[in-house]
Amino acid sequence: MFEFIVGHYNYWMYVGLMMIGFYAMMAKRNLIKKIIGMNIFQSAIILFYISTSVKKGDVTVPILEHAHDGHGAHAVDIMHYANPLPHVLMLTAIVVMVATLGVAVAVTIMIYRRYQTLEEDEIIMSIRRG
Amino acid sequence: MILPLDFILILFVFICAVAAITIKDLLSAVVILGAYSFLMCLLWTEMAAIDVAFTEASVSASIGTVLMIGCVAKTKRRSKD
Amino acid sequence: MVAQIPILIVVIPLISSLFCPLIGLWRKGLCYFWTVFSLSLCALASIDTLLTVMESGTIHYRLGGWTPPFGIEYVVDHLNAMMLVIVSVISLIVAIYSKRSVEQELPRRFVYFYTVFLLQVTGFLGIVITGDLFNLYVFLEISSLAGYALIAIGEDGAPLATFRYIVMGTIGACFYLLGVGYIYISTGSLNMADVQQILPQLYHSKVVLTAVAFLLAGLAVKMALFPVHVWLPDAYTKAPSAASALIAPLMTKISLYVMIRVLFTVFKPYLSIELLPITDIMVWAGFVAILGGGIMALAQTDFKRMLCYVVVAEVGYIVGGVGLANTIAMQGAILHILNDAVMTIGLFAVAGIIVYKNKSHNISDFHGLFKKMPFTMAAFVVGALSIIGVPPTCGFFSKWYLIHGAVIAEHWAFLAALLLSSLISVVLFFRVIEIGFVFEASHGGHAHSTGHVATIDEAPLSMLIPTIAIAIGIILIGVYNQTILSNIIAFAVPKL
Amino acid sequence: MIRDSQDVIVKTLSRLLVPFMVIYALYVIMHGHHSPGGGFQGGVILAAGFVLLVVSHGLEQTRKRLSEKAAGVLSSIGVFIYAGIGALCLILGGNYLDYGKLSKLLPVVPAEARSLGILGVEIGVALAVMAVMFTIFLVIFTVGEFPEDDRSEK
Amino acid sequence: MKILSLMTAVLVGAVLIYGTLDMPKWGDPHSPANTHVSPYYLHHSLEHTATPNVVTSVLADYRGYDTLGETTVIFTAGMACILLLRAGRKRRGKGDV
Repeated sequence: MFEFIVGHYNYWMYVGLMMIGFYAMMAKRNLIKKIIGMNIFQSAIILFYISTSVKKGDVTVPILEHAHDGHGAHAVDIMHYANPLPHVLMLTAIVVMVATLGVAVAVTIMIYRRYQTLEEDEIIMSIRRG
Repeated sequence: MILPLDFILILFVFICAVAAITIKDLLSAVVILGAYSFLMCLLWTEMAAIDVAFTEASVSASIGTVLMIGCVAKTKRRSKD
Repeated sequence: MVAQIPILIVVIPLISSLFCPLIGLWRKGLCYFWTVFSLSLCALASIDTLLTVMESGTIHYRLGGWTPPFGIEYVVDHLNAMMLVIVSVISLIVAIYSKRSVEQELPRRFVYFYTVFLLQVTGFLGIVITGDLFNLYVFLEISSLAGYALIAIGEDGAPLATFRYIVMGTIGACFYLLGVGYIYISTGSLNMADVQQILPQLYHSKVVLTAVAFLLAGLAVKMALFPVHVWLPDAYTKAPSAASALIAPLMTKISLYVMIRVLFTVFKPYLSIELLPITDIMVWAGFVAILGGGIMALAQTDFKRMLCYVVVAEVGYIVGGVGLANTIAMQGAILHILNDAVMTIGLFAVAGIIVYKNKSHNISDFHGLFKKMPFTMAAFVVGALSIIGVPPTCGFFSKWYLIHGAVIAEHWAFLAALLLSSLISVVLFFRVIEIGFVFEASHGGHAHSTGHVATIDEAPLSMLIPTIAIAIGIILIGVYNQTILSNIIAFAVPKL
Repeated sequence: MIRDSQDVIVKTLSRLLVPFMVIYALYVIMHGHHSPGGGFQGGVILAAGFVLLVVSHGLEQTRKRLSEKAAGVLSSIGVFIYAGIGALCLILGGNYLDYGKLSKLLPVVPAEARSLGILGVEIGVALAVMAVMFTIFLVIFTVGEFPEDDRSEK
Repeated sequence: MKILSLMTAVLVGAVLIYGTLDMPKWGDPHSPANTHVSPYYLHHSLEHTATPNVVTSVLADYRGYDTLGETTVIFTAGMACILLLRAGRKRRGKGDV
């Protein structure tokens, strides 16, 4: 049981982090708060992916050593390097995150210039009033 | 990967995440979000994902924070929740 | 060189979108012709791909020359190829149609509108053609970001609708990403065919169960299935007419395509039919969506908003049809993807023309439109009849197969929903037709007293010809549905 | 919104810092094969250099070095370098993005050609990312500097 | 509203945690994710691409098409921002773009 918890507690941490972001995205009225929640949510997912690439033991970054001599004559001990594939995927996801952030910020500024407020309920009120 | 360090970093990440969504001053919230990104980046360095950590440090913690600060500067600093 | 044609489908709109702002620096007007030119090349390439697939079966294309589980692979089978043709041809038609409308609604944003338009099409085609789970996510994000931008420049209130769309869309995309992550952690692969090979031993694992749930939940948000459709009506109503004519028919259909792909290619069909009650849930979700969308549509006074709820109801048709899980219903569902894309674009094109001439999309402003723009309204009537499901039009046939499938599956509630939905559509569209036609006839005297009425006349040819072409297409697809069915869709249906 | 800083210390320090940032960014781009880094990181650091320039020396000074129009052109060119290298492989008879076929043009073995292809791609990515990040920054920070946009006229 | 959101968030979290119960242990070097595809990259990166940094070689070569998509995402974001906030604007004196 203890073994199980040690092996899985960190997944639960990430899920908790994700849910903080998810809650902020849905419950907060302020648009910038929603964007902050979005950011937290996405980076927690990235953390989850990265944690799949971890190998316990004597592990280093996935940059091969002894690269200077010859053309890959060395047999690479894969247990010695972290799994590179999730890293690659998450590089993409980080960039997607920042791109979404840029567009969301631009839309937020458009909304503010039209309604002079960032609270969602006030915006809806001012739309109702015409 | 060192377990106590991992624990401490995750604790800080949690504190930053909760603080970022509860603080009413938006500029502080955004800066705390920058701190959150930076702690995330430390966490990834510690998990041997050095490229991801570098990207997060340069993309999310710097440019992302700058964009958010721009957004707050162009709009309002106070929020109701 | 012939073997390289599948890649051109995505790369042509991508590269031409890069040149679009550069051309815009020189001549603004050329952007339009550039867009039409590149999209017609793209449509030719996709039609060629469809013909190749029909002749020689599934095409595999290895990007970078790497073998599949290690590199990214394109897999084009009958379903893919059909979707590619739908997407590229419809975007070509919208591109031709959009010129006058964009000039009127967004005069200063002409250049960048077409740049983002091309990127949107790139995203759609990339989603459809790929055989890799993560690559699909990347292109999903391209199309979402471009869609946010195209919607946000619409009329008053569009930015708020877009913001909600961004929040919902990000939730949907992130759920999809989470689902892919759960699949990755339990299989270690991202290639769809490879995952299908590995997964069957793991079907009882909780990880895979959660992965299915999250993939489908994310896609349900993207396709606007009834309870989570809330972002759709606002966003598509407020968008500029050219943008809504592009996004409304395609975005939901592509998410539906991805759903079929996930259910029957990534997972084996028996998972969702026998092991888990996914298909039963889908039929009921479709039932709720058809009725919910129909009833909400009845309550609208805004033409575009009404069409949006019709789209929500049509999503229910397809989800329910896939959920019935027999060959006939599945054929009906896939045929309905084609038909619905064509019908929706026809109706949104008519709405765009009316906005262009009438400056309003409120139904009560439609008085006497039949007399003023007879061709447009003829196209509208064809589209409306198709949505209702009247025989010579294509909507009848797919609905027929769906009903047939429901009878085979003995799912009477869904059958009742299908029939009721036709009835609701009759009420919906005859209300519009009545205002546009009958009202004018009873007040015949008004037609002679020309005044402000004279300003509204038939639409310009660049808008009218695509609209008429779509109306003719609706009837042609209806007449030749047997050919399409036996040559393409019969092979596209997943082996159950 | 953005005024140039009147502080001598800020101006001098940033004048000293910016060249080093650019050099470091180029190092990150070029040395991505052997150390962490690559196009994205380097491109963002380049953009950060321009952001620092805007903050310390003001918009007009920065526009002289990289105008908005040039940034737009650069972003197109950056993505085009990437897609173009892919298309070049297509023309040389390989599949799309098959850099090994570049060995027909370059006097190296296919493995080295792939390495060089990666370098070319990274440069394209860096240009695109730099230009786009700078553009987004400028767009957001200069809202409202010009006369009203067409939305508020209605 | 807040209670509803909290309940949704907790529900989603519960489903996610339910999914993690069957996952391989954290840091297990023999989990499928670490043994199926990724060893190929570590073994062959030097031989195929002459690039010691495996992340770079996978990013730009093995999965280069993803990176092309990613660059396109960035480009789309830039064009979207220009379309939203810049393009509709009147330039002082000059003609508009």
